[in-house]
Amino acid sequence: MSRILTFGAAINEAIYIAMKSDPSVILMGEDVAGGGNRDGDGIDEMGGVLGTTKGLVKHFPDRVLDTPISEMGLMGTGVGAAATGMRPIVELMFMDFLGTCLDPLLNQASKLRYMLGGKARIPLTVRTVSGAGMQAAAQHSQSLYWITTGIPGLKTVIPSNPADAKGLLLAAIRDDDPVIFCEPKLVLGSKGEVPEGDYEIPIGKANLVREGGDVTLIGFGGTVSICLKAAKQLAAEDGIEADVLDLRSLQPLDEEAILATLSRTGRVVIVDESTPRCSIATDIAALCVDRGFDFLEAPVKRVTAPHGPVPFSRPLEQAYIPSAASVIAAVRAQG
Amino acid sequence: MSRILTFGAAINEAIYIAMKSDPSVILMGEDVAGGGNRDGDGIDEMGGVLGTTKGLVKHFPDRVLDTPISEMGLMGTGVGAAATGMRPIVELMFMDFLGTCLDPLLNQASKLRYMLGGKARIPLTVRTVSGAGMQAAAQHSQSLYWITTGIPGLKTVIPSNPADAKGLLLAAIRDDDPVIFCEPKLVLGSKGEVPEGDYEIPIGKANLVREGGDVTLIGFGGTVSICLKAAKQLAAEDGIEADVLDLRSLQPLDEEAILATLSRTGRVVIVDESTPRCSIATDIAALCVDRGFDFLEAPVKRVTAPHGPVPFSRPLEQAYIPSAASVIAAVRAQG
Amino acid sequence: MDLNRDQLLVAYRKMRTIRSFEEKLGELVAAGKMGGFMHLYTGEEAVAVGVCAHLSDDDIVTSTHRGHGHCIAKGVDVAGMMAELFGRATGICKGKGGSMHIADLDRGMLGANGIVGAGIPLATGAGLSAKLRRTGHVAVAFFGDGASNQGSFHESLNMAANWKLPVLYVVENNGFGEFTPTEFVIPVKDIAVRATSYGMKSLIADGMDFFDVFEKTDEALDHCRRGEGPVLLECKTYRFGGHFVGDPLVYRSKEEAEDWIQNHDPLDGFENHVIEAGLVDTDDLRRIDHEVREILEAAVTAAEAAPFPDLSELTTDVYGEATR
Amino acid sequence: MDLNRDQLLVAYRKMRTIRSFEEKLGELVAAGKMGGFMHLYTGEEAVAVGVCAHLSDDDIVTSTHRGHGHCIAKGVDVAGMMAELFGRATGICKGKGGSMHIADLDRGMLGANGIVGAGIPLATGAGLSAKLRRTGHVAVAFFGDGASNQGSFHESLNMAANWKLPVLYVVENNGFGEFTPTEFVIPVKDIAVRATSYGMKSLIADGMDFFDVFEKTDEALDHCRRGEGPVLLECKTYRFGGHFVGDPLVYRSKEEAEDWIQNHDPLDGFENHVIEAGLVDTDDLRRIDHEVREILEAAVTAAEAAPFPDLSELTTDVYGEATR
Ligand SMILES: Cc1ncc(C[n+]2csc(CCOP(=O)(O)OP(=O)(O)O)c2C)c(N)n1
Ligand SMILES: Cc1ncc(C[n+]2csc(CCOP(=O)(O)OP(=O)(O)O)c2C)c(N)n1
Ligand SMILES: [Mg+2]
Ligand SMILES: [Mg+2]
Repeated sequence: MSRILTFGAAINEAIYIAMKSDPSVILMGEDVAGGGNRDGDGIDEMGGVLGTTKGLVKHFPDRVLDTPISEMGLMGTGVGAAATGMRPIVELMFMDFLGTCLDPLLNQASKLRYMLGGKARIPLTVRTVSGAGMQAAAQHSQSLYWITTGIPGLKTVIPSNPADAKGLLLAAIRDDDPVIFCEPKLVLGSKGEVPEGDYEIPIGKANLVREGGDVTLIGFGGTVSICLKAAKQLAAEDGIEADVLDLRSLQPLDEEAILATLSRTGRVVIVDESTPRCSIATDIAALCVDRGFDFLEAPVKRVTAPHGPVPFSRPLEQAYIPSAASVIAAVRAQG
Repeated sequence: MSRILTFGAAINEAIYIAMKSDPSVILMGEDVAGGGNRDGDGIDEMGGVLGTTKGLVKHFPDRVLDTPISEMGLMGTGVGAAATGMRPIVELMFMDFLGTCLDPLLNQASKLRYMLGGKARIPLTVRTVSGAGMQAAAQHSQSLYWITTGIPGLKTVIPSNPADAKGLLLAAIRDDDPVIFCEPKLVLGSKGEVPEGDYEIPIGKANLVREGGDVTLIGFGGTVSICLKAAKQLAAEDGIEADVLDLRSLQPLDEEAILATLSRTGRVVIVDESTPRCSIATDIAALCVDRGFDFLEAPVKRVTAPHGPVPFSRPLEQAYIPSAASVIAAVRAQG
Repeated sequence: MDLNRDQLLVAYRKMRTIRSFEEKLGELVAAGKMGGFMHLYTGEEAVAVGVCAHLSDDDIVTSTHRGHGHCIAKGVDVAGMMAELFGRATGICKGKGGSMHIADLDRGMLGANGIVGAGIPLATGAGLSAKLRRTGHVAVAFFGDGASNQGSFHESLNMAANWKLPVLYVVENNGFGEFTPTEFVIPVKDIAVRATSYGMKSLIADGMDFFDVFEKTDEALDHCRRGEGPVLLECKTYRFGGHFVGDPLVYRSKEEAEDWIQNHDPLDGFENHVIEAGLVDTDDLRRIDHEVREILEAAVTAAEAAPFPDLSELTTDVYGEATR
Repeated sequence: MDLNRDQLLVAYRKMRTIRSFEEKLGELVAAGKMGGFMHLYTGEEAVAVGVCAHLSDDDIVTSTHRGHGHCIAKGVDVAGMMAELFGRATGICKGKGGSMHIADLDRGMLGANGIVGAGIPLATGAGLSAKLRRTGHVAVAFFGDGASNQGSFHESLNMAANWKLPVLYVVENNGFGEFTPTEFVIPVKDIAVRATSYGMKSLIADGMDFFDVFEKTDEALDHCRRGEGPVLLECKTYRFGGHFVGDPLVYRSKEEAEDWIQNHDPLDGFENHVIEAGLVDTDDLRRIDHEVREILEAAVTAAEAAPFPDLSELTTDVYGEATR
């Protein structure tokens, strides 16, 4: 049985199931309760700046913790708790704030298992909102998953719809390695069918959401729906049938799935919401021109944001974000 | 006229020239004076943990500042000073410490000019030691220039020899944008001819250090000498003559220079000391399979560190770092 | 230190401009004419205006996500601000920055900041710059109670105290960080005590009282300008509205809010004081109220009529010269 | 709280083991037999041993770049440590971690840390874990005077005080951060005062006196274990050697160092006290000195004979299961 839920509601449900089924799971972050867990007339909690975690503090008053605005301490505390018997879910309100708490991820969570010769495990999940689309401007709109993806020892996943969000988050929470879970603004408000009950979507496996055979469009998070829109239009206007691959997981990267579709189509367009340098897009292009070289029939095109900060002005922000039109243009440019 | 200097001495000379010629240049960092600038019998300064800045505090007692161990405050203070009339050189002792001070670079220095509609300029230089080779282990050996390269608004340069170090550092200090200047451990101890006097090497231009024509080896910082060693051996053992391109600058990236050598050789091997995901290596491969597609005669190979932390044990660390042997193997694998 | 009639009217005009500007924004966002994350300064006017009354264009101020009040107090043009918030090319930041990055270096306003606590080291750097260049100017960092829990607060105040920098750290303690009450996350009553960790001078002011803020700032800046080092000034204040426009305010008691709004409004307090003391006439104030309304109406009209930035602006101003 | 003879001998053995272990490393590095950045604990033995005497294997300790002493005090096997520093497969971390990451979770030692200040939030998390799981155990963060200038210090202590976590924060004030004297970068005399910012209990101990450290720790841990929250314990100590092995020590006065070494050696102080008080015999101590030397010689011999890790170890232990 499944119902229509928003992306946020699916995340809330996943956290509820995880906390219900495992007392070592805790949720920490700024305003995750949101002034809740108090008595007093007419006082209720916000449940996060976007309301995603609303209600959880009522179910688990001791395990949903509002923290000070102290990302370094918050993240480091999460790592320390993870190393000593807890399974923390740390909310980093916006991914842009990675700048205030990178060390616990870069030098602690990601390396402890290795530095201790395999004797440590860090079952930490970091939930964070990424990407542009709400006119939140340069410091609240970045897609920085390329940073967490590039750090060995971390895993990074990014769902494209509510059902995947629930399954990937449950898998992330129960993973014994630190997992960064991105919640892209482009899909955060979207609705979709979400199965009831407890299920996990394996981390590291991509999902072929459309079979075409002429060209491969690779997206993840907010760009999957852009790829699907472009695929529809390409079929209608150019008679080009596109494979659309939803990566779901950025690290580990499902190289086999990418090579499988490339081997059928010979053409790849990668659609990545982040800035272009040192990105998921260049990683995939590099894979194609190495292991996939013999399959290539056309230049590998990357549709990304420009190499610049996210602008505030609405028309500029809209132009900043990859669009179906730019994807179609890239496919046509492949000739 | 030029003399033989170590990499560190060339850097020291560049800073001296910059501070002498411009009173707005200051040097800040942990132990950059190193307990110096004091009276007292038998008290001298260390001039940095590796002695690179030794002596400067004696010449410029008010402009060489030992700071607390507070990278976030140090870096943010440097940005604030840069925005208000100074030209700070901030030393981040090891690039691994980026985790403790990313925000001032990610969200402030790199974005202020843009967010202020072009009205701000941030003439900040960050000097930092990168890479493996001293058994400094997982938290003191990372090559994180892929992170600074990927952040729009920052520039990143990485010299491969003392003469370039001096010229690139002078250019960086006088640049009106924030520049990250990497000092790779692999070459920090090396010696070379260094011209006297004041000269700059333009940021954004690569340097073709060997002309071959059969294959292109692309390196930067510590991997240039590895490429040259491999080129020599390839010429001797395989009769393959390699172009060797020293990028010098990672952002801006000299795409034209890369495409020019690719157009001659049709084959590229990129040698990057950093970990493989979202790296300079994948960026260059992506460029080759896009704009350089028609020139490609073989898979683009990447020789990088593995996707893992830097190990302490000497033999493991040596195996972690790209070697001439692995470069030669990659060239031969291209067939 | 007494203020003459003109100075009092300037102060009132600024507080009124902030109040009306923020109320106007509330309407515009509600009407769907404006987007983005909008944090209003309503209720805290006396802090920004009381502090900035002591500053010149050459004194540097760093601000927060709640930065409109600091801009106006520092003399930034409201028409340029309004156009910025409409995302227009005529905006003070060409429409690229928006509410959380609104700035004007010509007025010594180094910018609102979307990163809580990030403005604190920037002001510290401005103070270092002023000290090294011997300009005699000061830097002021405005930030909230929540920001005082950031590492950047600790690191910056320690450095400034250590180097005796001319920096005034103004913590606007409005009792909440987003939706979380300050006492939930700070185990001490007065944030001012945190100066002890750095051997730094500290003061506490009634942030709803322009005159108290003005005098405490005077004392603090004397200290800074005499070269005796930085000062931490805690202003106890209250946010009349929500954390952002659209905040349902479920997390705080209506009674508490009502009491502050009814009995501690900084504009009412200012008016009562100056009228009772016979320093200015009510007419003067009403005239200013009227002028401010007209200026803001004109600013809105002009902004709505102005063009959006050309799409080529997407990649300009990323670097100084034409680099990619 | 009095210590019986056995406890005293255990404490002495640990201090002596630390001293001899560090001296041995100095020789090995000088002889070129060992590499990497090596920071020795010589002179500060009383701090680690005085604190850890109160801890069980289930109490968690986080350490610093100067971590050998904390490991030994916490009961980590010196043979495994020695093999680790030789980079051998038999090392306590398989040779992958090295001096700055030496650790042993079985002994509640969460690791040395190459990032100054990074161990502080980790211990805070361990304290949160202990509190939520109601284990009754405590967490101890060892860190230096220099680390108290890191934002992680401020953020962690505030969170711990706010949640009344059972965490003991031990600041080892040895007067220097690398080569920079503490008074150059900290404008207050006692780092202990920084507890004021969090309404936290603080204590100051003579870090060269095992007995003083032992008693202050006893008082502090009582407080933690009673659920009254964290404590900041400042131990005044001195680093007999350089910041790292090979440090030319040009930046500090020889007289100052000589005075500490001659007149404040924690092992001498301990011996004088227990002998004068007739608690143990000199022979016991000399026997321990001898045993420790033999254990360390054996550890070196075994380590040098042990194999290096297989190159396949390069990419194992990066993730739990076989993922890339
Ligand atoms: C580094 C960082 N963490 C979290 C946020 C989200 N955030 C925006 S405003 C705010 C509350 C700030 O509280 P305070 O400092 O008291 O300022 P106030 O809003 O009360 O004026 C938070 C948590 C942010 N913008 N930056
Ligand atoms: C984040 C970070 N900054 C700087 C360094 C370089 N560093 C290593 S030890 C040290 C001095 C630490 O001083 P203190 O905390 O007093 O400890 P001590 O060495 O005196 O025991 C510094 C600056 C580091 N390892 N990590
Ligand atoms: Mg507040
Ligand atoms: Mg110290």
